[in-house]
Amino acid sequence: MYFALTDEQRALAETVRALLADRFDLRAVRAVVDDERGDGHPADLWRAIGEQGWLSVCVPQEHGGLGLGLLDAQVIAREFGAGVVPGPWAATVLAGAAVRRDGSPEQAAAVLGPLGVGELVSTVALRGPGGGFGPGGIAVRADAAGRLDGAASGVEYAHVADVIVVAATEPNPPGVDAGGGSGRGSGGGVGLYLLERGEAGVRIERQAGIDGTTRLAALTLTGAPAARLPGSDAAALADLLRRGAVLAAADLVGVARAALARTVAYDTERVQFGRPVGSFQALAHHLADLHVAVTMAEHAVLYAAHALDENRPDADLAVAVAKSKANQAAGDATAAMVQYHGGIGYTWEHDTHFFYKRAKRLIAAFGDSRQHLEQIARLTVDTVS
Amino acid sequence: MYFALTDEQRALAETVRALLADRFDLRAVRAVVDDERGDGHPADLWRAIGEQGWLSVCVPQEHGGLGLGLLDAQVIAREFGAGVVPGPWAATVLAGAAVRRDGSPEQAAAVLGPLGVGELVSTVALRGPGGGFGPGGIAVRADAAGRLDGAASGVEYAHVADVIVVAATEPNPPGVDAGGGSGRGSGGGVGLYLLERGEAGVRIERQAGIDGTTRLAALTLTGAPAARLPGSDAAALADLLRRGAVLAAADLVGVARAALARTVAYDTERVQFGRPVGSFQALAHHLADLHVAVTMAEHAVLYAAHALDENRPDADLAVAVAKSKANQAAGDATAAMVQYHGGIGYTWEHDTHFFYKRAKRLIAAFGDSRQHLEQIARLTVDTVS
Amino acid sequence: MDLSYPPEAEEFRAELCTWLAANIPAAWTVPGFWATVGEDEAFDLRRDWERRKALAGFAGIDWPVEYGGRGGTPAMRAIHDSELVRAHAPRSVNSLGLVFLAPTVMAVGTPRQKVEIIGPMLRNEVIWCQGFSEPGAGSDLAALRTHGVLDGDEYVVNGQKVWTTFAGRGDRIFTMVRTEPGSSRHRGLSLLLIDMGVPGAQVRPIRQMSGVSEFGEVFFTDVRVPASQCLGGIGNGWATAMLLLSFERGAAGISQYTAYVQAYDEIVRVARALGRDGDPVLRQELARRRVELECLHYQAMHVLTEVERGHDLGAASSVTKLQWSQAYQGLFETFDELLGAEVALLRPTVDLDLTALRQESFWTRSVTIWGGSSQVQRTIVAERVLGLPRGS
Amino acid sequence: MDLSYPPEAEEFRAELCTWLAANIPAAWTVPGFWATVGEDEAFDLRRDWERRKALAGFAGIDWPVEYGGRGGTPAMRAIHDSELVRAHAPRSVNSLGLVFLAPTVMAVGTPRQKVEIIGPMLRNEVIWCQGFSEPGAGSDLAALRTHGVLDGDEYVVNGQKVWTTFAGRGDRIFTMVRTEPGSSRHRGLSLLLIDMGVPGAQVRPIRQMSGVSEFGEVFFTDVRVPASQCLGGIGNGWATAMLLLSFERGAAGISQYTAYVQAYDEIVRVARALGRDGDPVLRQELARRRVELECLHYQAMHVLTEVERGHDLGAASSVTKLQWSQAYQGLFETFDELLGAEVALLRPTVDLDLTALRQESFWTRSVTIWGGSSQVQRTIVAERVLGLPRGS
Repeated sequence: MYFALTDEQRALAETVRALLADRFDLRAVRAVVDDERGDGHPADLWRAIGEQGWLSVCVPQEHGGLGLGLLDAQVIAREFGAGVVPGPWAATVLAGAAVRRDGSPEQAAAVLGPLGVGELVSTVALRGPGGGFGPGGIAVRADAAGRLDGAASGVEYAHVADVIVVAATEPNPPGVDAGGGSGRGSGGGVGLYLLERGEAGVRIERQAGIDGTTRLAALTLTGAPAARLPGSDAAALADLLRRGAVLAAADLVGVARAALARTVAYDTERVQFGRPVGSFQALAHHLADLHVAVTMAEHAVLYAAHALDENRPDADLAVAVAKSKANQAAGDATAAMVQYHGGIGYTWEHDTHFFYKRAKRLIAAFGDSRQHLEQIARLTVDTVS
Repeated sequence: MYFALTDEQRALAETVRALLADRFDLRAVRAVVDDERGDGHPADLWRAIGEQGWLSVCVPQEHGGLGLGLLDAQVIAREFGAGVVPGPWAATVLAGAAVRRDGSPEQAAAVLGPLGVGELVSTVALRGPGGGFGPGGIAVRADAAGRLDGAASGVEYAHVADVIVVAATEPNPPGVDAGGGSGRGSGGGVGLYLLERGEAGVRIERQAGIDGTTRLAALTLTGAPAARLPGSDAAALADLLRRGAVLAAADLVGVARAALARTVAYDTERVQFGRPVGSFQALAHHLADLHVAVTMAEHAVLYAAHALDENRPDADLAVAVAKSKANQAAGDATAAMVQYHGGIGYTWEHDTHFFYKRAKRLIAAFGDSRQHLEQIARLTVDTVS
Repeated sequence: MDLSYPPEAEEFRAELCTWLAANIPAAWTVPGFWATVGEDEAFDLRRDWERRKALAGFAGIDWPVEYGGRGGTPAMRAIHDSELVRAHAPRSVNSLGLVFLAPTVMAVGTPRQKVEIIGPMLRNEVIWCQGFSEPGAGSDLAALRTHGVLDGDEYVVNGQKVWTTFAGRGDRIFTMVRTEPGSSRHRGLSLLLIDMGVPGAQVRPIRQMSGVSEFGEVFFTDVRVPASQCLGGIGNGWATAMLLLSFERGAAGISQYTAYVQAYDEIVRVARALGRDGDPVLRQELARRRVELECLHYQAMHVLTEVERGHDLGAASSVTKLQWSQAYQGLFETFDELLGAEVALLRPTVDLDLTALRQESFWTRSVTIWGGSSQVQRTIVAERVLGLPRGS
Repeated sequence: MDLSYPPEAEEFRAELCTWLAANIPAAWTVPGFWATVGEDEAFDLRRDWERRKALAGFAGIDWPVEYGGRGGTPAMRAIHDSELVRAHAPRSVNSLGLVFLAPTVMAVGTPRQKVEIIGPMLRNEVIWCQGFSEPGAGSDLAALRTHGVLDGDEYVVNGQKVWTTFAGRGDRIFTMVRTEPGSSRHRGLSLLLIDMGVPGAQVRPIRQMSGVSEFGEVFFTDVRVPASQCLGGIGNGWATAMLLLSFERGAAGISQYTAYVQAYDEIVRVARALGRDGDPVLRQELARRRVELECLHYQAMHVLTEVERGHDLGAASSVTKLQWSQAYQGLFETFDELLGAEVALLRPTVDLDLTALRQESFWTRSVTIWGGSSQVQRTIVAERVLGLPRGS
């Protein structure tokens, strides 16, 4: 029984933290956030991330990657959350996971290498305007020739992505991949497509959002040519959503822990009524409850990432638990961060709102609590005999 | 604008409180609760209640009653809640309301007078085993001759009631009352029936319950002869449920206020770590939040009772608000009462559990929060244009 | 129990509604309108409109006629506030003056102060700011450090105020200053009235997390204030401030209820546009929020009843503050939740512009902080209402 | 990350499961069985069964062999606890002795104490009670007033203990006594071992709100205790007690998880019987509770990992206590809610006997009080984990 990060994983976390402290602290984040017309994708940070190999964390070694698992990726995601780091890292990792799992050898060779070294920015476009995460929320159709029509909304960094993995419904579900015979899932009329930003029929428009640390864009596709990932099907989409949920949960857990730690630090110093605010019991007990919640969310993300890596039978449950617990912990911790900073916590010039808004966005990303809790009910209520 | 009890109503509350303090304090309640085989209906208390006219509070003056409204009745209900008073007072008031509203002049004359002076114990049987409050939860059928078949569950004090108002579904909805022409509602295959306990085909069995202050029984009816209340229909049932909800909410509000006051008193005295427990801020702030919640619930019950008395257009909304708010306030206040009494709060010999258990029962009586909140959604979400 | 208003109040309501119908531009009634107007333009529109309203006789509703008021009742004031919300009138730009300063001047001002302050305020010729909070003295007002030193018949004031609403747009400020050197806590304070345009008074706007800049910081550097510009007596500032704050007695509850129900309906429309108003789980959440709004209405009627009878409200305003701030904040938590993934976007679909609701959602995070944080209010309720022993 | 157990632990599991399958009567596995047995009979059944389990070699799993233990690992102990729950074995009647007293005796007991105490406890020949809490000294243990005065080589003990589990059935009690006259707070205390049968020791059962009487009060009136019956040294009681309490390190989490998931499943069956398992709102509530149970599982694995590596858990046991007590209590709040109007009845329908679940529901109200209330645990987390400044 070893339920903890390895020494290597802890060292990785330390490295990420140190790099961010050194080269992309909250002042740098603020510069990105305040530059509202900018693309929100700081090139120097991206280079540094590429050099560190963090883009290739889940890229197989035969494509030059680190060949590690989601457990390792969540270490990075958590630190990026704690640093409210801008940029398409998570989007790129997810796109890579789809290509790795469902792409042809040629597609994998063409995408994974450049992606891993930072040459290709990528992202995933999985839902339409107003749609949820899942097959029902897709608003892009593919025709038999692989041309895509429709729209996707809230796509992270589509405006700077070279390659976009697009989920599309398919009129005639293609047979399970003839060559590979992966035998995954039952098809079901959903496929993943590799789309290049520069192709004809691709319109990308920036969308105004609440979280300045992460930029979003809408895709409008009119007969845009794209390459199907041959292994993809409904199960592939589900897998991508699971991974997305775990990375979002990890980011949230990082946000939550940082929000809590910064609040503790601030209220240890801040004096009201002649005492440090942190010595008032009502506040202290609330922060203690938040510590418990954040700790549980940290565990849950660890377990979910491991369960996916190891294909454990309770992986679906673990992912839903991790995302809903991370949602709750981060929502509560960032709201408390605003409240317990007093007036300053509500200002633009203080960093508090980066955490609060990033949490708001991520809580709904890759499934909100409503959706994950119903999933838990399906797995634990409907299965009781 | 006068949103408050009148001086008379305040005096009534004071009278009820004084009588309970003098003649039926918590020691008397304990004796009833501990006598598990007893009928839970202390005769001396019943006599005193009858003498005070509290059974006739809503009985019209022409039948010898006080002819007051639900607003006055809730004054009494609240004090009975605060004193966790046993007995079929609320059940009798509700049965009287049904007879008054929907009974023939002869039925009214036969029932209301004796009921008002305490000669007739009555109750209402509105739902079947496992059923909810509403037409769908009824498990008694009436035939055209007024014979009743089926079952009712959780009926307050059926085992001592002389007269029981039973809700029954009707195979062929009778036309709207020919003589009275009340024009209420649309019928809909539900009627209220006056049943006497001693009739053939009536079986009454005590049901073991959690709240020793209020005894419940099950009714099994096999061709039991009963007299239809001629004015009754689905709207009559709805009206009875509304009144029941307001009286239950008032009782809950009394329970909640008493739970809070007793906890404040206890923790002002109790010392831990060298200080009164009530001076610890986490506890004090929680109790302050409970004070706000209980105050809101008190207001809400006042408004709902008045809205029913005055037939205000938002009466349905007001009732649902009052019951759900009272549920929340009483649930939270009695749970806090247990917690903040420390170990003693969990013992049988302390009075805490009377309040906790009575709240548990009443929270689900006449509609739980689930049901009332959906009603609020129907009235405030579905009506927005 | 009698929830009706007297005939003269209803006549007043009819008169006001007629005027409002004729004087509120149709554009203003479109949800989200004010988020489409620049902050400067919005301020000017609001200032001017409110001036016209005053000239039409709809200001100082419950003030004595001698002060230019209408001599009405608290009920009429509640009707006024509530009908303004219902008609989609903009919020007052002079509310800190109207709600707090004016009644204090009426109570303890000099005859000259009464003349100089009240009339111009009523006609929005002078917009008043409030300068109470300081960095390090938020909830704990008595810890303030701005000080004034007497020099001749003027105080030379130095210090910094924060969270001053409309700091950059107001004309004058009423502010707490430590005028007795070496004094501490509640002693040695004075409430001074300062022109914002005098040399040494500087303003820095504070941008809020919503992006809007209604607040500002005010810096005083050797600002000279005539000793006559003190309200309530030199050294008597704490008592004057407590009197001043006592005029916020939760009487705004009825108009707040009206406003929040408008927001509730707007949120329901968004849920419907996204096809989520039928979701049983979200319906429960919305209903739970509605319960708190209805309770706020009852509490407001309770307060109005007490005020009309001249009863001392005591700590009831803390109950009102906790109820409205938490009901309001909670409503927007449910708004955020029902948006699902759309929460991240200002315009999730072509037809849906959530900018204004989104700004309001951020704004609700502040309402449990200012005006006495929820923590401070709970302490007041625990000690003064419940009588729990004081923590050390 | 490696969530497997080593082969020898899995072999142990197999051996244990075989024994359990052969030694748990089928009747015991019916939900609600123990609520149908009288308290006396239940105690005897449990005591005897646990004795047989010990004789079969399934006791003291992670104790050294020299003390009669099995010399196993913490993982084996967790497997043991968890498989017992899974097999519907009754809870131990000697857990306060086994969990707290025995490891303390191993650590600081005299050679004679080790021999006299550990073996008989392991075989359930002696059932141990704990006497820590007193009226007025619940969460604040150091406020205790029971005192012992030295008379020759015996202490004459007077005082009262409360919340003593199995007070009426236990054979001996380990209890905190003030042995230094005039001492206060943490000083001058000793941990004494007292026979429950000696003259002057009296027990009064405490009936719980659920109707069950597992607790009791213990009164000492001039009870004579040999000075040799002190554990950890006279005057050293506080340190001994802290050592003793440190053995509850949240290692029970895995078996608690197993037990609470059993309860969850049972609750789901009730919801289904009432036709409410399809209600979307209740499903969300159940799922929310399940999240907390799963998190308890992770926390238990985390604690086991730390324990196996010999790390100091520090205040992590407070985190575990808060998590399990609130998850458990919350699960039964949802149980009560989903019952709707049936919550008032022990047998709402002919087929549905809720007596046992109902008793468990009441029981969960106590778990946030005993063993350090949630309030005490939060203070520990705030000060020792988060490092917040101490309140005064």
